[in-house]
Amino acid sequence: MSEPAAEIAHQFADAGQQRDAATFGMWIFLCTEVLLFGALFLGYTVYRLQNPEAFDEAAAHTLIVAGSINTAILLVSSFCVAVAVHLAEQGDRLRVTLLLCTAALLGALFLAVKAYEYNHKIHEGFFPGHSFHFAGADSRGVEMFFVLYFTMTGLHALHVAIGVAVLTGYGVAVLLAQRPARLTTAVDLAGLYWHFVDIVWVFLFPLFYLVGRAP
Amino acid sequence: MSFREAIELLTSSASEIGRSVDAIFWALTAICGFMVLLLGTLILYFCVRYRRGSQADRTISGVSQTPLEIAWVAIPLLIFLGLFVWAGVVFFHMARPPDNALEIHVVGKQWMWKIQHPDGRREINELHLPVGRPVVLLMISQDVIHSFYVPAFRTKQDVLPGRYSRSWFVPTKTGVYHLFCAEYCGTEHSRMVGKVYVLEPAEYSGWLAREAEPNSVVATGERLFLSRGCAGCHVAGGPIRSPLLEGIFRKPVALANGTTVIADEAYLRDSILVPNQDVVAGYDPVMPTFQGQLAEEEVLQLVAYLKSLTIERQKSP
Amino acid sequence: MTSTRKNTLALVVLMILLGVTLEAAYLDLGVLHTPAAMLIGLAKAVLIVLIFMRLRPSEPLVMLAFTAGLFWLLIMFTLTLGDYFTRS
Amino acid sequence: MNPAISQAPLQPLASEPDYLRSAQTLGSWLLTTDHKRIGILYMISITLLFFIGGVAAALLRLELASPAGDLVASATYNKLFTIHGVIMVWFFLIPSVPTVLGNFLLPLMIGARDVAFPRLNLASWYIFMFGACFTVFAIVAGGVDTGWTFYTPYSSTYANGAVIAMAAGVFITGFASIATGLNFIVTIHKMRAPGLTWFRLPLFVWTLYTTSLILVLATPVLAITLFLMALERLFGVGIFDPALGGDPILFQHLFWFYSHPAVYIMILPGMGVTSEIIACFARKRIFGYRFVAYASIAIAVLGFLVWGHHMFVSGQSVYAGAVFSLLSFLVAVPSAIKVFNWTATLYKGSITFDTPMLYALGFIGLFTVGGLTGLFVAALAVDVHLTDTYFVIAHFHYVMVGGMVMAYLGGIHFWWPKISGRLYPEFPARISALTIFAGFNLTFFPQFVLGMLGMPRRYHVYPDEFQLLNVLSSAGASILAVGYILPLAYLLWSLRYGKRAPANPWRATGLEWTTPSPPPTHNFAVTPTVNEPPYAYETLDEPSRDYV
Ligand code: HEA
Ligand code: HEA
Ligand code: HEC
Ligand code: CUA
Ligand SMILES: [Cu+2]
Repeated sequence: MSEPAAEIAHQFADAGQQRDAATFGMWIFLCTEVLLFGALFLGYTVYRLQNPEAFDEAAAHTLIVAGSINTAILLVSSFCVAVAVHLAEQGDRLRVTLLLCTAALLGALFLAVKAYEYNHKIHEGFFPGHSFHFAGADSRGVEMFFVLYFTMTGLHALHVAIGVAVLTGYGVAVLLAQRPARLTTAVDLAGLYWHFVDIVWVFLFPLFYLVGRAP
Repeated sequence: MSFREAIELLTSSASEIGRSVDAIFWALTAICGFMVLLLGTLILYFCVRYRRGSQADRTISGVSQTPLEIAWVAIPLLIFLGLFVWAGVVFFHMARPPDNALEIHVVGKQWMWKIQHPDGRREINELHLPVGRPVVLLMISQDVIHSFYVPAFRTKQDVLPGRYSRSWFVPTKTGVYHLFCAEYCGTEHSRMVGKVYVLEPAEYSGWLAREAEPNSVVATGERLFLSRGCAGCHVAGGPIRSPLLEGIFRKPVALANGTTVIADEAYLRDSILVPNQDVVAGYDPVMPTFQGQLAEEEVLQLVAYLKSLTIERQKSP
Repeated sequence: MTSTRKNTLALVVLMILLGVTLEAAYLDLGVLHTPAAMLIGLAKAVLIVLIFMRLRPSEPLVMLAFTAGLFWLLIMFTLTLGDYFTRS
Repeated sequence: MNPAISQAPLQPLASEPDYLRSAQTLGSWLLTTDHKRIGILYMISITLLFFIGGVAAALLRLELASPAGDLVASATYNKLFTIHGVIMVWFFLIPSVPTVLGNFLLPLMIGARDVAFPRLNLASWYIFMFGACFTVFAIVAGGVDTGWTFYTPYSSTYANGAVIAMAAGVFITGFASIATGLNFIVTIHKMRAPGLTWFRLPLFVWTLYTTSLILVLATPVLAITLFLMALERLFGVGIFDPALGGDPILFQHLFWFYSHPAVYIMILPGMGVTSEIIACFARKRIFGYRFVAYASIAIAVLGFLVWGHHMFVSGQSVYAGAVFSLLSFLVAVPSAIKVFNWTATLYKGSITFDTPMLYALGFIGLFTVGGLTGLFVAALAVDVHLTDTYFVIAHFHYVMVGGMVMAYLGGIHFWWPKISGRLYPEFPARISALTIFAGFNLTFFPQFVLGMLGMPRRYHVYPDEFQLLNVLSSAGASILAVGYILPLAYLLWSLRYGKRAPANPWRATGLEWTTPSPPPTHNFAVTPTVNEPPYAYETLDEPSRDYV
C-alpha cells in the first residue's frame, strides 16, 4: 500500500472522483429521506385540512417551551457540525473531535427533552389508543393529531438517535485514526445527514407546537 | 355455457350505461387489435425478408428519421386523446345519478350485502329491481372496503367504511344477473356474491307487496328520530337551542369556523356521528355523538328521514 | 468571509428566526398563521442548506439530487391534495 | 475470433484469474465486493424465490381448475395469492434484471472497474436476504392474507396472519432497492470511461439509470406507508383508521405513488435488454437511438403522475380520476415510441434467430398486447367494468411475465457466455423459449375474456360458467412451468458441460464484450477509451473488416 494511493478505492481513478461520488451519493440518500418524511407531512396536511379546529386545539397541548428549546439545541448542534466539517478539512483533529462530541451531546439532550415530553403527554392521556382520553369537543380529530405527533416526532427522534451514534463514532475515530485525513469525507457526509435531520425538525416544530397559540 | 351464450354475454349488457361502455370497449379492441396485427405483420415480414443470408436489398435510402418519429408520437397521441375524452364523458355520466332515481340502501359487511328498499323491504345478497327505472345505490360498509359489482350493468363502486358512496344505473333487460364483491375483503370474499333480479315494474311492485314491511325507510327513520332523542332537541323551542332540520338537505350550512358546506348525505351522517367536527354557526357544540349507538342501517334511515323533511312538512302538523 | 464566521452568522440569524416564528405564533394572523410559520421554516431550511450544508448551485449533480427530491414531493402533494379538494 | 470487432480493442488476457476462479472459498463469495459476484448471489437468491412464488402460482391455478374451491380452504387460497404477489413483485421481478444483469454488466458496459460503492452493493444483497427471511418467516408463521396491495383497514385491523412480519420483509427489502438505485445513479454519472458520453451509452444503461431514479424516489414512500400500516396494526390506532376519521384512500394514494412507478421498474430494464438483443441480432444500430433513450426518461418521470388510475372506483374524486386517466394515456406514448423503433430496427437488418432474439421478439409482442390492454383499464368508463377482474390480472401478467420475465430470460441467455464462460446448448434453449411463449398465451389470454365476462380477481370459488376458460388457463400454466424448469436444467448443465465461450460469441458491440469470458475480477486491465457511437454494427460488419 503506497501512501496517497491507499486513500483511493480501486474502482476510482482519483481522489476527486471518489469524493464527488460520495457526496453525490449522500445527497441522493437525503433525497430519499425527503420523500420518506414527505409522505408523513402529506398525511398531516390532509388531516389538518379536514379537522382544522381539532388540530388547533390539540396543538395547544404540546409543550411549546420544550419544543423551542429543542429547536435551539438542534440549531446549535448543527452549527457545531458545520464548523467541525470545516476544521476537518484543515486537519484540526482535536477540535473536530470536540465539536462532533458536543454536537452529539446536544443531540442526546434533544432526545432527553423529547423523552420528557412524551412522558408528559402519556401521563395526560394523549397517547393514542385505549388509554387516550380527551374531554374537549372533537376528540377524534385531537387523537389523529397525536397519532401524527407521535409518529412524526418519533421517526425524527429515531433519526436523531442514529445521528448521535454516528457523530460520536466519528468524533472518536478522528481522534484515534492513524490517518485522519481519510475521514474528512466521512465527517462531511455525517454532517450533511445531521443538517438534514435539523431541517426536518425546523418544519415539525411549527406544525406541532406553534399551531393554535394565537388568541 | 355455450359458445353462443358466451358471445351474448360479451356483447350485450343489461343497463343503459352498459351500451356506452361496450361501445368503447369494442372500439378499443378494434384499434388495439389493428395495431397488434399491423406490428405483428411488419415484424414477421421483416424477420423473413431480412433474415441473415437472404438476398434482400439492404441499402438504406432516404428513410429520414425525425418525420417518422414525429408521426408515431403524434398519431397514437391523437387516438389516445380521443379515447380518453370518450371514456371520460361516459364516466362522468356514471358519476351523476339523476334526481328521480329510486334510492336503495346497501350496507356491506364481511361477507354479505344488506339491502333495503325505500318502502322498507329488506333483502340479503339479493337485489330486486324494476326494469327501465334509474336506480341509485347509497352504500356504506360496516368494516372493510367492499365493492359492489354487477358485471351485466358494467358498474362497480367501492363501498367504504365511514363514508357513503353511490352507484347508479338503469336496468334495461329483465333477467337474473351476478352480483359480486369485487374488492378483496377477507376470507370469504369470493362468497360475498348474490343475484340481481330485474323484474317488470308490475312484478317488482308485486314482489315488494309480498313481504311488505310495516314501515318505509323514512318512517323508520322518523321513529328513530323520536326514540333516540333527536326530537328532544331538534324542535322549535326545545330545551337546548338546536338547529331545525326541516329542508336542510342540499342547503348550504354556515359553520362556526366561518366556512360553509352543503348539507349532503355525508354531512348529515357526520353530524350525527361526529357532531363536533362541523359545528353549526351560532350553536354550542352540545350535541352528543351517536357513534357506536346506531347501526349503519339506522344512520341511513335517519339520513333518509332528514332528507325527506321539507319546509312544508314543518309547517303542516 | 471565513467559513467559521459565515457559520456563526447563520446560527445567529437562525436563532433570530426562531424568535420571530415564536412571536408570530402568538399574533392574531388568522388564516395566515401557518403560511407565515412555514415561510419562516423555509427561510431557516434555506439557510441551513446553503451555509451549513454548503450546497452550491455550481455543483449540478448535487443540485439535481436536491431539486429532484423537492420536485417529487411536489408531485405527491399536488396530485393527492387535488383529489381531496375536488371530492364532492 | 475476430479481434477487431468491437469499439475498443479486446482487453489483453490479464494475468489475473477470472472472477469465478479468483478465490473459491465460501467466504470469498459471501464477503465479496465484486459487482459480478454480487450479481451471481442475487441470481441464485431470486431464482429460489421465483420458484417459491411459482409454486404458489401453480397451486392457485390448480385450485382454479374447478369452480368449487375444493383443493384448499378459502383462507389458504387468499394466503397463496398474497405470497405469490409479494414474492413475485418484490423478491423476484423488481430485483430481477437490475440486480442480476445490472450489477453484473453496468460497470463492464461503462468501462469501470466496479460500481461506485462496492460495499454498499454487498450490503444491499444482505439487506435483501434479510427482508426475504422475514417474508419467508411470515409465510411459515401462518402466512398473510392481505393481497400484495395491503389495503387498509383490512390489513391493519381485520387480516389474519403475520402481516407485520410480511410488511417488515417488504420494508427491509426496500432499502436494498434504494441502495442499488443510489449506487447505479452515482456509478453512471461518475464512473463512465473516457469518451463514453451519454449518447454513446448502451440503451440498457439508460434504462438502468431511469429504473434507479424510480427506485430511489418511490421506494421511500412505500417504506413509510407500510411502516404506518404496521404501526396501526400494532397499536390499534393509526392514520388510516376510519374510527379516527382516517382515510383508507390516503393509504391507496401512498401505496400507488410507489407501486405504479414500481411497475415501470418492472419493465424499463426489460426494454433495455430488448434493445441490446435486437440491435445485435439484427446487426443494426437501434433506430431512433435518442428517441428510445429519451423515452426511458419520459416513462420514468410521467410514470410518477398516473398512480390514481388504480383507484377509479375507490371513492377518489372523479376529477382526480380524469386527470390520472389522461396522464395514463400520455405515459403510453413513450412506450409506443419504443415499440415502433424496435420494429423499424428490424427493417433491412440481417436477422438471426438465436434464443436471445426469440425472447426479445416475444417480449415485443407480449409487451405490446399487455401495454395495449393497459389502455383499456386506463379508459375511465371501461375500467369501472374491468377493474378488479381477471382482465387486470391478464393485463399485468402480459407486461410482467410476457414482458419482463421474457426479457430477463433473454438477457440471461445473451450474457450467459460472459457470466459463466460457457455456451448454453442452443436447441433446447429455443424449444424452451417457444414453450414459454405458447404456454404463456394459453395461460393468460383466456383471462382477458374472463375479465370481460366479469370474473372478479382474488376469487377462490367462482360461478360454473367460468370453468372452461379457467381450465384452459390452468393447462397453460402447466406448460409454462415446464418452460421455466427447462432453462434452469440446461443452464446448470452448461456450467459443467457447455462449450467454453470466446470473449465475444455474438460478435456484439459494447465494452463488456471486450473483456475475456468470464471477465477478470477487476474487469479492465487498461481503462478503455470510447470514440464510437453505440451499436456500430454496420461498420463492424463491413466486408473489409469481416475477415472471419
Ligand atoms: C410491468 C408492469 C406494468 C406495465 C409496464 C404496465 C403498463 C401500463 N399499465 Fe398497468 N398494471 C400493472 C403492471 C404494469 N402496467 C400491474 C401489476 C397492475 C395491477 C396491480 C394490482 O391491482 O394488483 C396494473 C394495473 C393497471 C391499471 C389499473 C387497473 C385496475 O386495477 O383497474 C391501469 C389503469 O390505467 C393500468 C394502465 C397501464 C398503462 C396505460 C400502461 C402503459 O404504460 C402501457 C403502454 C404500452 C403500450 C400502449 C403498448 C405499445 C404501444 C403501441 C404499440 C402504440 C400504438 C397503439 C395505438 C395507436 C392504440 N395498469
Ligand atoms: C411479478 C411477477 C409475476 C409473475 C412472474 C407471475 C407468474 C404467474 N402468475 Fe401471477 N400474480 C402477480 C405477479 C406475477 N405472477 C401479482 C402481483 C398478482 C396479484 C396478487 C394479488 O392479487 O395480491 C398475481 C396474481 C395471479 C393470479 C390471480 C389470483 C387471484 O386473483 O385469485 C393468477 C391466477 O391465475 C396468477 C397466475 C400466475 C401464473 C400461472 C404465473 C406463471 O407465470 C408462473 C409459472 C411458474 C411456475 C409454475 C413455477 C415453476 C414450476 C414449478 C415450481 C414446478 C411445479 C409446477 C407445476 C406442477 C404446475 N397470478
Ligand atoms: C342534546 C341535544 C341534541 C340531540 C339529542 C341531538 N342533537 Fe343534533 N344538534 C344539536 C345542536 C346543538 C346542533 C348544532 C351544533 C352542532 O352542529 O353540533 C345539532 C346539529 C345537528 C345537525 C346539523 C344541523 C345543521 O343545520 O347543519 C344534524 C343533521 C343533527 N343535529 C341531527 C341530529 C340527529 C339525527 C339526532 C339524533 C340521532 C340529533 N341531532 C340529536 C343538538 C342535539
Ligand atoms: Cu366484500 Cu370482497
Ligand atoms: Cu399503474
